[in-house]
Amino acid sequence: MSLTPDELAARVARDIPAGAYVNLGIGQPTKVADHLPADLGVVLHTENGMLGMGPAATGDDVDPDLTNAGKVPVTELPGAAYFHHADSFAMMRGGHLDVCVLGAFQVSQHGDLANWHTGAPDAIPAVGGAMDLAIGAKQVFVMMTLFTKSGEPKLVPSCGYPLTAVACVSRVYTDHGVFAVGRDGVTVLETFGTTVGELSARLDVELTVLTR
Amino acid sequence: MSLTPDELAARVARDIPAGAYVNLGIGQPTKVADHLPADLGVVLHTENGMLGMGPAATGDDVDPDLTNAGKVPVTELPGAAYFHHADSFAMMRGGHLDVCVLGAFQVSQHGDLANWHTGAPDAIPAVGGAMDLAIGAKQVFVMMTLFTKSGEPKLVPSCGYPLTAVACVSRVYTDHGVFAVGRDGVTVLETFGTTVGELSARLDVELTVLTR
Amino acid sequence: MSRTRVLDTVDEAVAGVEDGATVLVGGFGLAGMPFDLIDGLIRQGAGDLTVVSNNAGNGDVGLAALLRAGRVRKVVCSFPRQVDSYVFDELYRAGKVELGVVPQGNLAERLRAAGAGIGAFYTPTGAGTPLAVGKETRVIDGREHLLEYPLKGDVALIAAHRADVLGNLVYRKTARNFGPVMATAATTTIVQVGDVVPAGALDPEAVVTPGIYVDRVVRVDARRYTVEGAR
Amino acid sequence: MSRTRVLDTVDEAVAGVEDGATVLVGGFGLAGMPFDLIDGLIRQGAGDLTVVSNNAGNGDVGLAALLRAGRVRKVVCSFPRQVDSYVFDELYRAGKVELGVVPQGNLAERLRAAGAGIGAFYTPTGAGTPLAVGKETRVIDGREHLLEYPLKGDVALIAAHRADVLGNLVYRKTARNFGPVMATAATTTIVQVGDVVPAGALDPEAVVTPGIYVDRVVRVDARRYTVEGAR
Repeated sequence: MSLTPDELAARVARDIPAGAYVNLGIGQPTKVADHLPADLGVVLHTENGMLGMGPAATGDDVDPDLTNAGKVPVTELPGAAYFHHADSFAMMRGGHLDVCVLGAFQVSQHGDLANWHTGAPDAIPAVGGAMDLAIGAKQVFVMMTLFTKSGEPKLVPSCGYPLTAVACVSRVYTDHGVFAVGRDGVTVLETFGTTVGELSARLDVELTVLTR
Repeated sequence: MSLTPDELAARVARDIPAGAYVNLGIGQPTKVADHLPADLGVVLHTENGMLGMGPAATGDDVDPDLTNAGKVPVTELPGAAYFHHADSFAMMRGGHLDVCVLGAFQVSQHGDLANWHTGAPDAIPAVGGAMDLAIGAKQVFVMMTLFTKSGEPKLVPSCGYPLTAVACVSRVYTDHGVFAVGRDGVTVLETFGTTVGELSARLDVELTVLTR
Repeated sequence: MSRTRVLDTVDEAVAGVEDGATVLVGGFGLAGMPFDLIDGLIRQGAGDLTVVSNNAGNGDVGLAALLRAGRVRKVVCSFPRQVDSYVFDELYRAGKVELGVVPQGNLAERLRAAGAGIGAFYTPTGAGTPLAVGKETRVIDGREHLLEYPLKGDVALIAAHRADVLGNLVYRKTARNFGPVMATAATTTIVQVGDVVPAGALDPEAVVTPGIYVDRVVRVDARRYTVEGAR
Repeated sequence: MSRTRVLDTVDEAVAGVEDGATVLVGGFGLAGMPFDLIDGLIRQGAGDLTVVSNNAGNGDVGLAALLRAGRVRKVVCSFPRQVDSYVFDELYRAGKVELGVVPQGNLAERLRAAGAGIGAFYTPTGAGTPLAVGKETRVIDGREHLLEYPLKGDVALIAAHRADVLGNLVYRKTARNFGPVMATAATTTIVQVGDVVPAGALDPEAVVTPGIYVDRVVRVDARRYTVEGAR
């Protein structure tokens, strides 16, 4: 069986090291937080100026001065710290975050990322912090469906969509499998309800399999 | 009569506008603070990370964690703020200080400043914040004796000593007179116990006099 | 007294903004958005503005209201497109407002550079992407960087939590965001706060924006706002 | 738990510093100088070090003691020459230690750039002076600038006032100085503090160095020091 979005979030969470400083992108990646046990000591960063972000706020805890990068009200954990935008992005660009989890339209076999613009001529361009996150974290994990709704592969030889950053992604977590990408191309680390052979037939990239 | 160091400090203080943010360099310029009336609202900056610096600390007020740029223990005034070194020098370099008062070995007629190095081959070079202060403040005032102990002029056609910064000084306050320097050369604004003619005879720069 | 002036009304605080000015507007979405100052700017009447802000307005309030009033020639921001950015979307599609998109970290760093007297800087963010087109590049330590220049404002409009009479500011939670860097980057920095306290009432160790960066302060009543908009 | 480790002894805190390392040492004169960590580094034994600090030691303590112990190959600083820098002076004149002089603001900004992932930056400080020799220049807005590169450390030794168990730091008065930028610029940041408190005990609005920049923390007893030296 391929993974549900929730199962995928749990799978990504399993690869986040104890005590890591992590930024979770807007959308699906946000769900990874629900699968990080509190005793793992992961510290969440939000680009709008905070370390030690807690879960989404509800009821009386909603504070319009305290939101995540997606403008959703969140909470503060003990040991949190606030800082301004230049300091927040210095933290990202300077390589201090251990892991960043992002969504994507496409990832290339060498780790190029396209996640900010579909290239549609009438789309209003909006990049936010995507380019800064992509170049900054020690490891960039992408979390996405492996295929579009119409069945096109999103793990590709080279991105057709406008790039967010070059050679920045190290791991791609999808509903059908987990892949390492980079200089040596694509390595299949795990498959879900499918086989490397089946994936090979549907993808235009060469797949390497780890032999133990 | 030429001015005593204390009278010179008082003369510089008279040209500091109400409410100005001011950095006073190490040495003689520090004395300017003694002549700034409290109700003038001048806020003193020290390069080692503080606005709202008060007078030198004495007795029980001495706190080794609170010093000025000369490492002399100082005090804190109400409304003070502390910041780190990169922020402190951003404030200087960014042109936010209204006035900076510095000592000098030499100032050129066009406002070049030499105040960090005598050029002596055996001197240990040490620049500190001099170059940053010289290029940063909206106005750089120099406070010095007009002549060396051996009678050599310190207001010169061009500096013989290694430069601190180019074309940065606007006013030169000396025991014998006050001068404006810059693109148009030297203008005498005031003399103390001497005349423009006498100064002209002792200096190698052309002196312009303001006519009213 | 310092150069900072504490004013009685928003209208005094925003007086003198000129047509064609570049206005830095704090806030990330609604958090930290200076609603009262923007409303004052609409009343004040300056037009043909270039607005630098992270977003391009939400709902019908704040920046969206300024856009709706037709005062903005160009928006420089990182993320104009939001669920409730319909005012900007409509003006942009009608060709009535220009857009400059800047990656968020480059936006923040360019504002900091303007305040810090940095002439230009090399950043890896954006290299190899469509936003690098036309920019000077340099490979440093094997990595491609773009050369980015300071982004300076004529005016900054900022919301902070509390000021003292010298203009020292503290912020509240993630409403801090762009306020501190914008305060350093504008010729005239105008701040709305919930509270003005005497000199000495703020902890000097916890001041975020020193008063040297603040020209005008005005106290405004707390306004409730939600992710759906201010009211 | 975060990655920050709170250790019991100074010797554990400074373990593993390698010969030839670049060590960033906080402090401005004596204020903020990490005396206990430096003493620990002397016991630890690493040599051939490049030390980056604002000064080159005062009296016989701290950095001066490290210099006296013969562990330092080169000092990069803004102001080596002080009334009580006789240890450095003697070694320098004897050709036993190299010196790199950097204007103080460029030093701070180069450290910040290292921490902030800035590839290089243009600064007006130093242009047209002997310290510009060999540096790339560029005229920006009619003003000459120098191109300056990041200054990164293998290790930073810093003194702060208080830490929480996550490594969040606050400083005290002008002892803050280079600590916050050095913490961001080193691979391993080691901090001595007077006090370690539980998570949640520091005001999140007033944290100066977030724990993400801090690798090791050790509590040390307060030491009295004066402008004449620590004792």
